[in-house]
Amino acid sequence: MKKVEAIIRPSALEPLKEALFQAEVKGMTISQVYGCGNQHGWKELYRGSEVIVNMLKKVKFEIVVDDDRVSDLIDIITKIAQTGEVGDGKIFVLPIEQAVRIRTGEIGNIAL
Amino acid sequence: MKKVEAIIRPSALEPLKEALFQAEVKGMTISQVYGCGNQHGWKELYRGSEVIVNMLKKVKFEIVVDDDRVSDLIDIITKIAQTGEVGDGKIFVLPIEQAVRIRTGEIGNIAL
Amino acid sequence: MKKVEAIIRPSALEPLKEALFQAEVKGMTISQVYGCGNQHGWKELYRGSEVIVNMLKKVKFEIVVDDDRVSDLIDIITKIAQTGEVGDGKIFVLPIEQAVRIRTGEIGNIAL
Amino acid sequence: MFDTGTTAFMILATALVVLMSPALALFYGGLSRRKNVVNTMLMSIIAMAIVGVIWVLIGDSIAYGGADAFDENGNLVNIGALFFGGFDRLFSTWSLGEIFDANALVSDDSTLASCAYGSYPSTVSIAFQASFAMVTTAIVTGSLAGRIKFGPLVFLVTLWPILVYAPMAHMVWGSGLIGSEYGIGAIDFAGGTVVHIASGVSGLVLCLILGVRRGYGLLSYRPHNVPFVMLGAGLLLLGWFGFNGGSAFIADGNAGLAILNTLVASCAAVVCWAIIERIKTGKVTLVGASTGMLAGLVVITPACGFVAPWSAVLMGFIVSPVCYFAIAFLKHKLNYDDALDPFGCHGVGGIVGAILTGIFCIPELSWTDFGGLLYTGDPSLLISQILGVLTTLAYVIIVTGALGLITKALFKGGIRVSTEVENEGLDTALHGESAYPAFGGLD
Amino acid sequence: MFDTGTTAFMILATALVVLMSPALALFYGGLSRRKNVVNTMLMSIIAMAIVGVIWVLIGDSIAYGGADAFDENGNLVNIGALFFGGFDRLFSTWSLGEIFDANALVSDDSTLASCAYGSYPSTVSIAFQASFAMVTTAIVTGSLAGRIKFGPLVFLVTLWPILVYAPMAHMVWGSGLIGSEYGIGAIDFAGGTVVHIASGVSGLVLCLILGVRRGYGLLSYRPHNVPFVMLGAGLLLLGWFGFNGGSAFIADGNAGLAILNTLVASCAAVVCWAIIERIKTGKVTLVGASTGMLAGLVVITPACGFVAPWSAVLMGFIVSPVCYFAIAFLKHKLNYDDALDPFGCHGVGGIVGAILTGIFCIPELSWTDFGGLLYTGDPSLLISQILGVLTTLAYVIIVTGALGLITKALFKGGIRVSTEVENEGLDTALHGESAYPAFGGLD
Amino acid sequence: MFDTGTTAFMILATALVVLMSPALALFYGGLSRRKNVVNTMLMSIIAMAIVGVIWVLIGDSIAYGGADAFDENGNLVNIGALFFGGFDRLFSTWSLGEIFDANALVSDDSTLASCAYGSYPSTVSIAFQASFAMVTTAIVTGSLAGRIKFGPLVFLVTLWPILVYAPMAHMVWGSGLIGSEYGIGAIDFAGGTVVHIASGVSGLVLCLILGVRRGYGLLSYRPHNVPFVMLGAGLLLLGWFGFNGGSAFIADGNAGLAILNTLVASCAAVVCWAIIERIKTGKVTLVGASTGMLAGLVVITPACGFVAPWSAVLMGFIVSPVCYFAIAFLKHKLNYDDALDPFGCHGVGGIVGAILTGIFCIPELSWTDFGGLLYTGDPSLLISQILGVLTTLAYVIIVTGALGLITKALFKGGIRVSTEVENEGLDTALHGESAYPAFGGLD
Ligand SMILES: Nc1ncnc2c1ncn2[C@@H]1O[C@H](COP(=O)(O)OP(=O)(O)O)[C@@H](O)[C@H]1O
Ligand SMILES: Nc1ncnc2c1ncn2[C@@H]1O[C@H](COP(=O)(O)OP(=O)(O)O)[C@@H](O)[C@H]1O
Ligand SMILES: Nc1ncnc2c1ncn2[C@@H]1O[C@H](COP(=O)(O)OP(=O)(O)O)[C@@H](O)[C@H]1O
Repeated sequence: MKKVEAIIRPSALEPLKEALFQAEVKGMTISQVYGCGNQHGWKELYRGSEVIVNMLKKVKFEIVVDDDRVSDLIDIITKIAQTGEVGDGKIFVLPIEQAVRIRTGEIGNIAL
Repeated sequence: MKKVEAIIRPSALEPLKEALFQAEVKGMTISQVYGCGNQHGWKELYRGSEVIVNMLKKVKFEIVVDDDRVSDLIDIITKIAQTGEVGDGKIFVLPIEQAVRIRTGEIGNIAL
Repeated sequence: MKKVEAIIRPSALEPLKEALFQAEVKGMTISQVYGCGNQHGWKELYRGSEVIVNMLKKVKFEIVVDDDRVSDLIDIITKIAQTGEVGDGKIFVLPIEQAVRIRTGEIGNIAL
Repeated sequence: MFDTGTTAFMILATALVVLMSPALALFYGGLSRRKNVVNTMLMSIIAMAIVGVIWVLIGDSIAYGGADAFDENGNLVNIGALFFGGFDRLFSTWSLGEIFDANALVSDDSTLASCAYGSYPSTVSIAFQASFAMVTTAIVTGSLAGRIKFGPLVFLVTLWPILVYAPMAHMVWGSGLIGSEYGIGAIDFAGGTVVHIASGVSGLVLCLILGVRRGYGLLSYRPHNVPFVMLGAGLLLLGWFGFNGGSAFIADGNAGLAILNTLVASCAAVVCWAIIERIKTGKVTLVGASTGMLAGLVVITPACGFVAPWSAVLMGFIVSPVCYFAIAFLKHKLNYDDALDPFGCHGVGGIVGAILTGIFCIPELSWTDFGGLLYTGDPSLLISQILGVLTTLAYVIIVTGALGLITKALFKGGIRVSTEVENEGLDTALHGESAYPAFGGLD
Repeated sequence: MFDTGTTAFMILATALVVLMSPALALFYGGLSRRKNVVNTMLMSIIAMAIVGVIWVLIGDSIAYGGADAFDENGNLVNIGALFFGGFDRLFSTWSLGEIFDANALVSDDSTLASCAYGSYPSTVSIAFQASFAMVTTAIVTGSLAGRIKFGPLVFLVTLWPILVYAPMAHMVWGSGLIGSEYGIGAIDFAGGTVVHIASGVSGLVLCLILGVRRGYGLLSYRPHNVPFVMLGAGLLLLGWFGFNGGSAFIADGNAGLAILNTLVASCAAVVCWAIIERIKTGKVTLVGASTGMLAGLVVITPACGFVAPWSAVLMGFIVSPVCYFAIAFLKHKLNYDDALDPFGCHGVGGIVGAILTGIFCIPELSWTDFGGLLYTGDPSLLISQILGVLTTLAYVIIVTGALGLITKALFKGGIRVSTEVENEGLDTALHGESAYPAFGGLD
Repeated sequence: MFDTGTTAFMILATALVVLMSPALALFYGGLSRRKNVVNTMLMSIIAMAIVGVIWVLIGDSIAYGGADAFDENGNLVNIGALFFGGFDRLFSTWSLGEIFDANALVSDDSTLASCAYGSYPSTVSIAFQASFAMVTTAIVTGSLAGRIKFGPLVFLVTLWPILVYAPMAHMVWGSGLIGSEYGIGAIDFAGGTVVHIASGVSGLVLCLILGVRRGYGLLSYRPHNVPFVMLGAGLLLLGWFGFNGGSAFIADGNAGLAILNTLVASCAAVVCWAIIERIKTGKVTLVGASTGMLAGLVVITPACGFVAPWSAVLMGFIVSPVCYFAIAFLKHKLNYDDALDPFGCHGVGGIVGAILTGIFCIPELSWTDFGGLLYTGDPSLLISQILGVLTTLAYVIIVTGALGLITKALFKGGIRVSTEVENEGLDTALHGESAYPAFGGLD
């Protein structure tokens, strides 16, 4: 099993969620993060002073899947979350050694 | 070392924290996440319209432990966080290659 | 590639971000987490009653880098985030099997 | 001499009505998405500020200046005066020559003070009327939330009070076409037509011109801060005591009746809205209760000084299902994007109120010779009320429609923000400001 | 003729008191857990709405209608009238025949207006009294937060004002058992017994019947939004000017004394609360300061028109330690779950205020022939005050207790939500609404 | 006899001004960082509470008690009375002997009531003046936000109203040095010097003594809750109707003029601030609009009863660029850390207002024989106004400076929190309380 971690723009949240449901991904965990990278921050204004905001709101998807679905997922995410502008985000793949479904105690692929 | 990641219901937060303290887990990191999975969302209402909320509030525990405590932890988490209803969550185990205690610079198991 | 996960005090957020930019780390993802560990919580007060708060606000940095930059990063983080007081936090290193830049579809080290 | 009691009353009523604009900003801000909060609130605040300046300089004159349309025999002597006032009271004076005249501003024996108001100073009257124009214009902005550019919005809220609100005020309260006994003869105690129908329908017209938000109908637009919605409604309720009570223009039994009716109509509408929600969805919501409170306040506005308290209770019960229907069904059916529901709440509620006034008006309290159908069996007032509504609709749709289309034509880049801006949120994109920068927890 | 000054005063006082219900909703909402915010606020709002309707239809009549209990010689001629008013003023009229009579509503020469109020319209009086009943009922809900089902809550807030508040108002202010000089002869300027003891003690009784929240005593119940608590307290303070000042029923020196005392008592109680916190825990909190402000307002309520400003300062200093003791120690000791502390704050503070009134009341300002112990050395008034408190306790405990038990019996599924609902939070479970849907940052 | 209209007016004006302290707490709290919200708000609330108690016990006497400085021929007979009142009205009585005298508190024929106020009760006057002292002291705390220890803060807000505010009130309004026609003869309708210059400049002086926040100039200090800032400003606007209107001390044409000017000046300043932002940064912000609203309210405060509405519009347009310059440029250039900008907004705006009063004052409305330069061509009043400002600056800088340095010397551990506390946030460190404990989402 692998964990696919995708850090994307907030505006891709809804479409990506839909696309993953379509692709019959059974479960995913989503959280809000801040990202720094090539994308430059924007300026906020406070009483005439500029404030550089260089931590940008991003959304992180964590999806644990069977090894052979990984490239699939990468394709889907890339397709949906790509705008071509700097700041589209990254996908990382991590190894997972074990998975457990708490409700039933099932372990391994069947737990996903 | 392994990282045990548990995604559980918010209502299990307090009891699980207590149970882990009991089990002499020395440290853990907790965050709020949203989960999609088998558990169906609920309907919220806004001025007579139904709004399907299919990202459910979950809590994520991250606990890095020595390899031989992993199965222990899985047991504890499963026991405490299990209600038997869909949506109890998942446990994932990931490999950790190194751990450092920032305060002292200690590395490896002793850093946990 | 490795993922360096550092859990630090909120007050180290700005300096660490600066230091990493200095060290030409190209990207990082930051999130808010709560930590329990050796550091004891503090007491909050509510209408004369004490409330023990034992989940402390921490900040998590996730930085995916080339293998040979890991020890570098550990040094920087340790230097910046160390106060010597209990609660400075931890650094964990995890293996990353793949990385993709969503914008371009580039994969591997070049995607970072 | 000024009556201190009535002067105190009108000054404080004005203060409460002035509060309604920030209260509305809060109400609307709470209803909007988190990424559009600043923009939504700022629309109300900038509308309030611009209208405040315009009103003292020119608006009050357009509404209440000029000659009468009819002579004392009811002959039409001045067609323009059916729709507009004049330009003789610019800069909050009675004539431009008085602009440096102190007496005209504060004494009770000046022409300025005595000719028009009698028991309280003209300055207070101007401020009171300004506060009405301010909040009315702010109401309109609710239909445009989440997608209009800031430049066109400023343009709209600058011209709308001059072209729509001030003429409406003249028509209804300045012995113009709608309110004059020689005209349509419709009665409107505190602004059912002038304020609520005018703003709500303008919102509808403009939102049709502007188009729906991206993903409207698919995406869920939920309020980001429900306590703000509740508090906004509560502060609006407070303001409405000034709004409806102050519209008696004297601290007496009429004002008393107005505020009692205001209170019970809003309470009744909340109760009824809760019952509807219980029946339709099984669950009572706080946004629903707050919306019901507003609907009740809207419906009683034209009637508050004319009807008995038991009628006010009834009116509160009647308005909730109608507004609920408009907001929960009609809007989706017809697929217009009245974002924060000014039309569904103010427009629809105002129409219901204007018509019910024709039924429940106690004859002795009516401004005209005609009383409510229920008391007199004579439908004259009811017909006047309906004609008043129709005239209002016609005027507002035509003028606001024209204004909206001209605005669209004038702003070459369009009056809508781009999809990217809509995605990112208008707050950071248009204003470089986020409402809660620290609530990612990274303070 | 109506006095415009007093009419203006009473109308605006009413407006401020009406604001107290949403302000209380905000205060309570801020104190509650994040997952129960909507439910907590909605309890106050629905209470306010239901009571508003009930009061104009029937409540005012029960409180202030009917015959007198005593004749002019002080002979008891009507036992029922010791506790209840009558049904002769239903629907906010003086008699059911007047329901269609305009004069009765607005003129100063109608029987309605002149017989009862003199210098301001009866409609205003009804609205003013309604606003009291509304916020009093809303106070009670604070004890029930976090665990009561919505149906039983609606049932309770519908009957409570009829069975407890209106009779209490009659007993104290309608020449009934407690207030009449021929009865107990206790004095209560603005509602120490009627409003605060009645609501606070009812809260205690009902929370005992309801039981403690899951994990109470173990889990930490912290306020989710401290700024809301502060703002709620601030708006309550504003409302209290109308509450205590308006209870003079005329804009004169009594009203002036009442508001000066209101201001300084609340200030003194804040200062004292801060000192206590500094001593007991080393740290001054904002929730503490806000709670102290409320306690000071509560304690001065029965006394505000009777005592000198220096006494008001003293009363503010006395009430804080007592309420602090009740909230921080007694509650945990006796393990009742007075969730948001209406008993600890209103109940206890009201009792302190009622008794201190018997000590500090300036004889010339007393409603009866007796003045405060301090001035006269005669304990008569003090004894009356204590008897008044005891009678209030007895009445409220019996009637609210019976009402609570009947409610429990009537609702077959129980009046408490299930453990699952308590875990999930009442907002989404009972109302399908979350207070801040976007604050996970995923707007 | 008391005039009920004016009594009603002054009581309700007082209520609105009292609300300004919590409103300011909200405004300041919204502007502060999330980890310092409780501390920031609590500073205003504790200031309000302490000052409330002090004012009725001693402050009012220092400001308005004592003998006159000049006899009727304008000869200086009492040097002390140029700066201070007396100690003859302690405890809100006219003499200590009256402390148990009921008449003195409420009747209109008592010496207490009649000698000083005429048409409304002295208790109301004391409360009204107290509410001014409260909010003025609260304003000062904005300069100290984010770094002052709570003990020294309490010490400062206890002594500042006695040593600075009350003497300033005496000098300007108690026929002292600045306001008396035999002294400088400056006019200040509602507190441009007394309230705004005094508080703003005191803030500057104290923040210089306290030093800048850690990382000031490098770190971004952004408001954590913009809607709170907007709502705070809106509630302050409401309060200002009481503040400026009530300063007429009678519900008449002067009060009317004052509130109309208040409204339009604030509106004009918002519009102008938005224009400046549009020009300088391309983007209009809500914090900017709220700041502009405040600046407009500040500038009109000394002038509101003296100038024509068109002048008020102009003054609103003039003040915004000046305050913008002070806040956005001067502060950074000179590197003082006026944290929430009381100096930039109140200090600077107050100076502009005081001077412009000397230009735009309508002669007939002036309190002295001199009118504004624009009307009379005579610079006498303008010179008086400038001298008044300079005297105020001198007095405030000297006394507040001395007070600040003494405080610094007295508190051995220093008056600043440690770097650790500044990092952690003052809320949990100093008060053991967080503003939003549940907004990590872990409710
Ligand atoms: N090395 C990295 N480790 C962790 N997160 C990263 C890394 N590089 C980028 N990210 C995340 O991806 C987001 C987008 O990256 P960015 O460099 O701005 O754009 P792009 O990928 O289009 O070049 C960043 O905001 C950050 O959250
Ligand atoms: N494949 C997955 N990858 C990541 N997170 C998952 C995955 N499957 C489930 N989860 C997380 O676990 C939570 C519970 O899963 P769900 O399928 O709803 O219930 P159950 O595990 O009881 O069948 C989800 O809300 C989600 O946060
Ligand atoms: N075993 C662990 N697994 C995951 N996170 C941990 C672990 N131990 C500590 N942490 C995180 O590191 C933070 C600091 O650890 P703590 O034990 O309090 O201090 P120190 O590292 O200085 O001894 C904790 O608050 C927690 O977020």
